[in-house]
Amino acid sequence: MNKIKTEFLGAKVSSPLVLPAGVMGMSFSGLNYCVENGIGVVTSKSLTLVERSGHNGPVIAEFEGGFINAMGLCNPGIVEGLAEINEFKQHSDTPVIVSVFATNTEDFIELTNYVNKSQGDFIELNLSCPNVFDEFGIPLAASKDKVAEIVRAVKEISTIPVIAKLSPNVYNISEIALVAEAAGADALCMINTVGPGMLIDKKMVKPILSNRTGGLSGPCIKPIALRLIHEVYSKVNIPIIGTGGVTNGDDAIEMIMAGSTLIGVGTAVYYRGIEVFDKINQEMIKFMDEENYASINDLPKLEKLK
Amino acid sequence: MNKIKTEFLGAKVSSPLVLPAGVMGMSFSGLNYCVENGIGVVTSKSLTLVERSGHNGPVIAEFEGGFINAMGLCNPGIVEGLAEINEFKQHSDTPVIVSVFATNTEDFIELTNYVNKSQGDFIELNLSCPNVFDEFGIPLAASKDKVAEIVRAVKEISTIPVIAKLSPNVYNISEIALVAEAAGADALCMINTVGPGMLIDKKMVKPILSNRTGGLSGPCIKPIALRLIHEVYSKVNIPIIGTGGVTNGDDAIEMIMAGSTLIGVGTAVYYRGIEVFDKINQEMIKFMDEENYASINDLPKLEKLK
Amino acid sequence: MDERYTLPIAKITKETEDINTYTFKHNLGAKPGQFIMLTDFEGGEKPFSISVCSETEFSVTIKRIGDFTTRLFKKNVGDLMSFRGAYGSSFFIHKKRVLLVGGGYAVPTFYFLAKTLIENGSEITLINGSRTKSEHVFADKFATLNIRTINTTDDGSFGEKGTSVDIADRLLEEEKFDFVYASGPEMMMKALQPVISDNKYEFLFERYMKCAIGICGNCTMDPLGIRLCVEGPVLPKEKVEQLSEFGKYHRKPSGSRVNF
Amino acid sequence: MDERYTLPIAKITKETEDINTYTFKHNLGAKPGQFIMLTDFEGGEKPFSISVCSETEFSVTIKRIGDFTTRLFKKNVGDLMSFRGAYGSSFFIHKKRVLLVGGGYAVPTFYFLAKTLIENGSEITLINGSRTKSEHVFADKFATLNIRTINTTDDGSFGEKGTSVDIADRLLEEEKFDFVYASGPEMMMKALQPVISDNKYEFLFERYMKCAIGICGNCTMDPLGIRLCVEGPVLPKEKVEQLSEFGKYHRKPSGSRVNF
Ligand SMILES: Cc1cc2nc3c(=O)[nH]c(=O)nc-3n(C[C@H](O)[C@H](O)[C@H](O)COP(=O)(O)OP(=O)(O)OC[C@H]3O[C@@H](n4cnc5c(N)ncnc54)[C@H](O)[C@@H]3O)c2cc1C
Ligand SMILES: Cc1cc2nc3c(=O)[nH]c(=O)nc-3n(C[C@H](O)[C@H](O)[C@H](O)COP(=O)(O)OP(=O)(O)OC[C@H]3O[C@@H](n4cnc5c(N)ncnc54)[C@H](O)[C@@H]3O)c2cc1C
Ligand SMILES: Cc1cc2nc3c(=O)[nH]c(=O)nc-3n(C[C@H](O)[C@H](O)[C@H](O)COP(=O)(O)O)c2cc1C
Ligand SMILES: Cc1cc2nc3c(=O)[nH]c(=O)nc-3n(C[C@H](O)[C@H](O)[C@H](O)COP(=O)(O)O)c2cc1C
Ligand code: FES
Ligand code: FES
Repeated sequence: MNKIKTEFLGAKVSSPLVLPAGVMGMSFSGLNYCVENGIGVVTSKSLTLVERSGHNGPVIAEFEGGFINAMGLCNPGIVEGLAEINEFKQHSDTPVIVSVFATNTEDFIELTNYVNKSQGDFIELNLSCPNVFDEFGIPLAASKDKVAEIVRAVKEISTIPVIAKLSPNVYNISEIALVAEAAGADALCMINTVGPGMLIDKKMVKPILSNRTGGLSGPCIKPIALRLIHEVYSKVNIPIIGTGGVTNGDDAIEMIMAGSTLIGVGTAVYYRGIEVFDKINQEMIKFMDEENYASINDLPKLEKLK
Repeated sequence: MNKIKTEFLGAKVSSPLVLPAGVMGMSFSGLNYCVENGIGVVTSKSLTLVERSGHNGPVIAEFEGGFINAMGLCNPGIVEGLAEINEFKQHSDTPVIVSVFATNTEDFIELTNYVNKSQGDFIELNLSCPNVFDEFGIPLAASKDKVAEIVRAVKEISTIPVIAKLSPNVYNISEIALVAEAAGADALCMINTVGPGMLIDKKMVKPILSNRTGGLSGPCIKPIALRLIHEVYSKVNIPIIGTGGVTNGDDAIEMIMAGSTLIGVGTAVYYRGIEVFDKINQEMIKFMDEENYASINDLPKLEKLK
Repeated sequence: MDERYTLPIAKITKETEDINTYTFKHNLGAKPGQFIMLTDFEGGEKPFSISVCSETEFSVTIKRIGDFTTRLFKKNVGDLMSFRGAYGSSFFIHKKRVLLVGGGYAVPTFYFLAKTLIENGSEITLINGSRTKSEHVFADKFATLNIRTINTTDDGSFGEKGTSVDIADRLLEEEKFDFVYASGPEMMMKALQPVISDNKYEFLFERYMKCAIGICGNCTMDPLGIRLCVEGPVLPKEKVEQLSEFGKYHRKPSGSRVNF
Repeated sequence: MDERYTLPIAKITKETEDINTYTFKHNLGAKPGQFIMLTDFEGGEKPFSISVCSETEFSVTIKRIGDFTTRLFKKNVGDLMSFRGAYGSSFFIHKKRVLLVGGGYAVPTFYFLAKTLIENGSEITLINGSRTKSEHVFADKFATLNIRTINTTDDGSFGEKGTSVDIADRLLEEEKFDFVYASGPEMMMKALQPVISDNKYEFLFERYMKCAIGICGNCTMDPLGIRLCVEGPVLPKEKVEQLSEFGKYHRKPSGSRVNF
């Protein structure tokens, strides 16, 4: 397991695998369960200032190659959410990313003030939830100005490193990434779910999700994630948490080669069980053994784009 | 088979299934082979003023749920391309959509002048190819102004109905669709491939496609197509050729319910063989039999969005 | 693939004022203790245990509680409903002398369990408890099975007087059982736990569920983090004994804790 | 899934000045007549017929023609190459008296075919033709098989003098064959066609390929529209007889027609 030890913004991590926001991140115990199964870093569910019940069910539906989901940012609110994280930290020294969601700079600042007082190791700005269009409109991550403004404001007051989570649904991902970097982001997490998409029940002639639409996750978004990560990696100098469709060791290796430092593993928990993290760890080690790489940090990257 | 007969912009079609641009559309014989296998309308490969060899191979790569491809708009040029269509028309009265690609209004006008002199039944403006970024930049379909300008210019001179093919990779699809409609588009075709995406060979540390990136097609893009079609259907009054991931009769029915009049079937030719069109025709009929719909035109649509 | 089926309600059986059984013609292939996620696409998708299951049909027995179930109670035979599943863990099939301790709307799932146990040659004693006669369910159905059933109500209006736990306590003093199953209100199971502390057992739990496929994390149980929709809803003694939230709190749709 | 494998070249065998055989350690599970798509990720992915195929390795025998093959000829053992397949139709395995008519770099695929025919008890006559001795391939390999082989060169520098078609013409006047296979330059097959018009036969064709999975349409054959990468590259007599483009034209990467 030494082969897969690495560092992220100064923190030592036992595996490059990250539990991304919204997956198993509701409770201290859910996070801990993933640690027991081999994850290196955990992310909380995206926390908002006020408690949210999220969308009515169905909140998730499968199709070939992935899922659409629209949880609707359900979370107990920043105070209770941070209490879960602090409880988690009592039992584990695994680094925690606190994901927060808001729709304006003031709220992000308020959230950051709370996070500063918690035991979270990193703060992640969810600028890219595609499932609250009706409520909040197009994700902030689609606008360079808003990304710049929010990242700068949070960075100014945050006592821990700041991660910006980007949306895949834009044509100018590297511009947005550069803006986030310039505004002080210490790292990027990409990608959030794709689309969104819709599925229909053809007998009842209704959208399956009660929110009508939901973002795509799972194996089928991997090519999109790899493309965007590589483009951003070619331009920025901050580390990337590459997330989207990683289901096995091969996927994880590809993510690193595209330019990721850490690798998110979300929907794969469905495909391969909670053991998926240990399995991917082992599969990465197997690849490194076969190809004679001594450490995950020795894995080569794709040539950068000009 | 009477159940699936329908009309499209005044033309009678034996099946709502359309062969989309770029699939089996290189030669008159390729188009004809699809007709023999049950397709209702065929589309040519996107034709450009000057012959193009397209990208070097590999031009296509599979992942779970679909393919990425970057053919690079290979085509014999508008003159030879239209000759193939005319040859096709000698043997078949199946309606033909002539897909054309250009990067500016003048070229689209020139292409239209050629198409006017051919036996093509419809002209489709490919405003949305995601695989020639390096050469031509972001697809025209991402800009309302360009869509308006080109559609208007072509509509003015075209002697046959004009179809605008839209890109899925935008946040404001209905605005773009409305602009196309206002500029005179008689129908819309959506969606072109998604992303684009990238896949990596982890032993050679190289992108698999020689173009590095390629648009996503196949089952995994269906939710995105359904969502976009439904949004556009809710706003426009022109028919939609719903395309993207349709692989079986259920998918086709969902496309219609989302708001499509005709349904494109492309990548599914790989998954289920050239017989896929007949199979989908039969599957649609089976569903209509079971649910007591007398005609494809009786299938209900999702409630429109406000 | 996580398949979804949309079918007409084939039969509605009124069990009590507030409890109906809904039957669908479908070969679900479930195991006792598993559940489905049911929706009408009008907002809300909820977990329900399977109470009857054969190769041609299955049923869920549902108590009217909130928005979703109230709407469900207005549906008629022939109305379409959509479901996915079956999900979750199932009861261990113990082939010897077993005791089933049930309460309220959670008892009917024992019908499916009992049928399976009978096929496997188990010797079954069932305690079917409820608050009062008008809330008692499935007594007739259990009567058709050749098992020992003790009906009980808190107020004695039907069967014996007392809670299921009272009866279990008495039985366990007099007799030996190889395995105990419990399904009912969490506080009932909490009360039962010390009574059966020398026995092997399994409890069927309920927690708010959203995805039901083990990714959203809404149904994790502290401090283990196990997901009630995957590792549960049936949990064995070893797990139950470690649960700090058992009988104390559960989580709302937001993930916020509420005490019982 | 359309699997892709990236492996080191295990062996390079120089056959002639311009023809090499490349061997990979991989159980391809191909049938005779099928092809792979080969790439080095430096631009270009090209179809090549399988010349040798066992459970532990397979080979492709390649003529240096243009950009891709020129680059390939500079590679060394151990260099990585990537391939997908095997794709396409395969030769019908006729178990009686068969005649194999081959020319140039397209002959080696008959080695794989001959081995399979032998296993099936066929009685094989092979015409291995080329322009001149220095371009003749696989004579040694075929010699190791217990089959009747007639080597022939246009200039008589190796084996008999004459084209493969000349030899086939002579043989067919004297003998009866139950099935004829041809693999070689299209004009050779075109010349062969009238000679074998009374026989059952299959021809292996080459057309420019891009996707190799039957969707891009670059390899369709007029006027049938069949795709050489799926319904071909091996086509039976009934199909060949209907092809209007046979021996006349093929299509460039753009789809534009070029005459032979
Ligand atoms: C595995 C499992 C099996 C179940 N089997 C059955 C069954 O067979 N029959 C049956 O009638 N019910 C069963 N339930 C409970 C059922 O899912 C809820 O009663 C139902 O979701 C209520 O929906 P509603 O919209 O009508 O009420 P709501 O308005 O959602 O709820 C009303 C009240 O019940 C609480 N509540 C709702 N769902 C749950 C839950 N899952 N856990 C704890 N509290 C909850 C809410 O917090 C609220 O206080 C089961 C639950 C689970 C988790
Ligand atoms: C099913 C099939 C099996 C094949 N098997 C073999 C084999 O076993 N050994 C072998 O050496 N070659 C084989 N070929 C041909 C081989 O694919 C080409 O020689 C190769 O692609 C040339 O690549 P290049 O980049 O070196 O040359 P290019 O620069 O691409 O081509 C040089 C010339 O050859 C023509 N050409 C290239 N490919 C084809 C083609 N597929 N059909 C017709 N003309 C073409 C070009 O138009 C050009 O004129 C096969 C082709 C097919 C379709
Ligand atoms: C059920 C579910 C809930 C999610 N919730 C959040 C969230 O609250 N905040 C966020 O930033 N991303 C959220 N995501 C997106 C994931 O963090 C991740 O970016 C995405 O799922 C792609 O990774 P995957 O394919 O490995 O799942 C959610 C994804 C899923 C499937
Ligand atoms: C190999 C291939 C080539 C394509 N070429 C074109 C093209 O030339 N012009 C165009 O408008 N769309 C092209 N497309 C997009 C398709 O027309 C279609 O919009 C897309 O593939 C989604 O449908 P599908 O999932 O059924 O394949 C191509 C798609 C594929 C797979
Ligand atoms: S309901 Fe989502 S993890 Fe159990
Ligand atoms: S090469 Fe694409 S169809 Fe044959």
